[in-house]
Amino acid sequence: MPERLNREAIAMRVAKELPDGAYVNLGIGIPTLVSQFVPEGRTVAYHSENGLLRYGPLAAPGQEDIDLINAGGQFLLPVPGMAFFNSAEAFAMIRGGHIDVTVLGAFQVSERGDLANWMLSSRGVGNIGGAMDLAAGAKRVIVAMEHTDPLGNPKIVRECSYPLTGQHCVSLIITDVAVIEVGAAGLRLREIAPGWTPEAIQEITEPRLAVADNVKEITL
Amino acid sequence: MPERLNREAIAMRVAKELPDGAYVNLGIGIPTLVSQFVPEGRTVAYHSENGLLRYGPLAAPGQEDIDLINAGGQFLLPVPGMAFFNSAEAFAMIRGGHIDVTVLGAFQVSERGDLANWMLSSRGVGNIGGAMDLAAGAKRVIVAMEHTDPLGNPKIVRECSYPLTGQHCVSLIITDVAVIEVGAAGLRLREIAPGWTPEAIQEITEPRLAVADNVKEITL
Amino acid sequence: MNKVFLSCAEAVADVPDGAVIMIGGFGGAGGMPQCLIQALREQGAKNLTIISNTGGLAGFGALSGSVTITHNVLIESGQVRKVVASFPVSASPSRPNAFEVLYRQGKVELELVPQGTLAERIRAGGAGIPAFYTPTGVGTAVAQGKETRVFYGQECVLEHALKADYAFLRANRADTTGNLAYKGTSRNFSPLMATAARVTVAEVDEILESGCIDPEVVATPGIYVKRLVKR
Amino acid sequence: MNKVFLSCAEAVADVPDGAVIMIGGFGGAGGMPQCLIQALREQGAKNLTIISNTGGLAGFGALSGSVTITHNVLIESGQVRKVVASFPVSASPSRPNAFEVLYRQGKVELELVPQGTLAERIRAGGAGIPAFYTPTGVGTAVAQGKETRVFYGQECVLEHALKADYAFLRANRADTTGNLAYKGTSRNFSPLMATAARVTVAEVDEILESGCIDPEVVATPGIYVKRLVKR
Repeated sequence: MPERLNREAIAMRVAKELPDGAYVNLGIGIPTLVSQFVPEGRTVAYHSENGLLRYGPLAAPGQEDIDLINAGGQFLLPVPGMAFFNSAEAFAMIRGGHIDVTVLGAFQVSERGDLANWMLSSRGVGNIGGAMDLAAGAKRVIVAMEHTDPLGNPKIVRECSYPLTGQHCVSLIITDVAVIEVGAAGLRLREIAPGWTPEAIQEITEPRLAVADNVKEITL
Repeated sequence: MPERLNREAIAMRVAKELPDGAYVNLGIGIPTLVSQFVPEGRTVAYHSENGLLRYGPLAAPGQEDIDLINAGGQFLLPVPGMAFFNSAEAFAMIRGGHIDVTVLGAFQVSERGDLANWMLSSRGVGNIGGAMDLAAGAKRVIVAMEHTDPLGNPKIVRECSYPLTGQHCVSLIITDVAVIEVGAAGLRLREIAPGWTPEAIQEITEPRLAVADNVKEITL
Repeated sequence: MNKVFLSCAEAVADVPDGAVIMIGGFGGAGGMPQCLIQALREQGAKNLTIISNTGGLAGFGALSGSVTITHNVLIESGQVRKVVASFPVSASPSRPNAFEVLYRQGKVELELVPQGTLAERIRAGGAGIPAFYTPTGVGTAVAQGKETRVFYGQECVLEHALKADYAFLRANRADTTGNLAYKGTSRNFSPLMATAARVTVAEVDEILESGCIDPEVVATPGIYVKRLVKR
Repeated sequence: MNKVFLSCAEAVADVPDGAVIMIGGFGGAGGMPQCLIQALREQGAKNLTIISNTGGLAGFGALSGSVTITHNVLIESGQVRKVVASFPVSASPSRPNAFEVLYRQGKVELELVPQGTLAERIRAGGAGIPAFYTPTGVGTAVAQGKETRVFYGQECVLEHALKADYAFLRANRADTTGNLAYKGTSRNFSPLMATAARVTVAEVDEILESGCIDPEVVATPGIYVKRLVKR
């Protein structure tokens, strides 16, 4: 099998999807890595659902301030133009359609764009956090994840078997082997990792993938 | 006919109803006069629905600041402990039951405590402002008004003929001749102005008044 | 992503006929986007729906000797088809405002809304809440024809979110990212309207560099503001 | 009307068994009323319902080497009957928190709520809005058994207000009238919870004279705060 992109490379590919001036909420995991790869010349403002708009990079040890964290509990550095607000306001921004893009991790995505990312059925209890609000409210939901689970099972499926986070909410799936668009007609393979073929990707994907005419190699 | 209380005297009688530590919203007209008569030793915090908690006395000419007004458009002086907020928050305080007392003017009050104070039917159009929210949301609604209209008609009526501001919302009516409690069993005359008799007050009141056993003279 | 416009005329140039416009302020000078209103009067868009606390008053909260431009001037000029307000007419029947005169002539429509319900409907529009229940107005004219329902023994009426094409606000100061801070009681409806319009335009006394407003004082985060103009 | 209490023990002394308590903070040290929680552990009230963003985490957002007291300690001690939260368990299944352990033993109940819905339900509780519609959670487990309705082509679920007997908050500073100001991201749920409880108790770093907090920075006006205690 050809090589897969590592987590940083997935994040780099996601970063190219963020337009200049966008307001963006990044989930925990691979999505958190995205901010360091935004192409030069583009300014992106990050939103954190614990009540923060615009923030700087992660704080190094010794610089931490318990009053400046992101929703994942990581310490941040301040940045000019920040604004603080309460949680109702933070989610008014999300639910009200003011967040241009959210990037979320996933356990599964269905061919209709259903998202499952809050609970592994085996655990029986899980954390929703802000994921359902982001799935329902952000203008564009991008999923960033590995293409298959640790056992090699497809994570892009016909129907999610894990509990749903949102219905018909995902627009774009960026994995370690492919970029796949979710449309009314189903899934459409747009980009593939170096060395991979559409057939090899179809093999580790449960629903049928339409292959875009101009399918091309992922560049970072 | 014996004399009636003037507007200031009505306001003085109302002021005695405000307990120490109360959060109070005063409507336009006689209610606005109440704040200057609060008995010594009591601290009352005033709320204004344009986004202000705690305020000082009216500003004298030359001291006006367009950014510090009450809901009636009068200029105020600042006071320590003020807080500013938006209109949704201002009405969350009202609707959420955080305002202990509101004092409102009225065109009519019914024997069940219905309030009509926003539109004279003859005008055909009127201003609701914050009155419906205050009627529905304040813990206690006190009406301060003249007992009869300029033509001598009772303003305390069986059924309001003017459009309603709220249903079953008034607890106490303080007029230029009487203090009347609104209870489940109807109206109860508690105090009368000097020189007046319960019979004389009943004569200018449409619904039947029960007379309290300990009915007494209004003192200021 | 430059948000700074050089003139009010430029900032309102694309307002089309039929637009729904929220106008901040409580009624008087404080918080009233006077320059944007004047520019819209000159721009001339027609058939507007105005959502604002008042129906356009001339002398409310006015300093003696001063003139406040309010949406009154848009109503006078016949640019307004409908007003959504809690306080549509002047306090004194003997001095009717332009709205009252045109309303009696059937030339402008009114949706009368209790002030707290107006604020909450605008907030809901910005927060993605399509509808909510409130006890305000039950049993009165404003609840007529609306669904009611009892919660915890209290009858409530179902009210729907309000949204707009434009919001015109006045704030005290902005930074270049669009963060706004207000002064005193001039905040009122403006932070709510900023969230509920497709294009929010703020008229401000000062436009500062990013970082020059204390992040604890920002009452309208820049995400809500598309256009800034110094008055 | 003195609001200042001399100790956390005094400020929580009257919490009865069965009380519903909102606890501010996002999960970690910032905004967590650690001293009030510790006092409630010592006070010993039982059968509590806790409404908070998390189910009590030990190490979230923690400075290395520091220990944060959260409602985790109330759950460990068996004082809690029910948790209402968006983030009830630890991020890592291999290190379950006290809530997860007791939940699996059937000793504590869970009402799992999306975080934005949790915030909005608390705000609604404080604002006198008994219920509202939201698109969040439609088609998922959190909408099961709830009424849904389509608005403008979008399916929404009806959610109800949350209220509490007590709210325990941590703020940065207070004045003697009860006005509170927060710092940075430690604001989160606290201003909402302050509005939705019968008795709001704030643990603060400083209690200042009335007038020492800029009225533009007050995020919780004093009307919502019954008790203050310096930590």
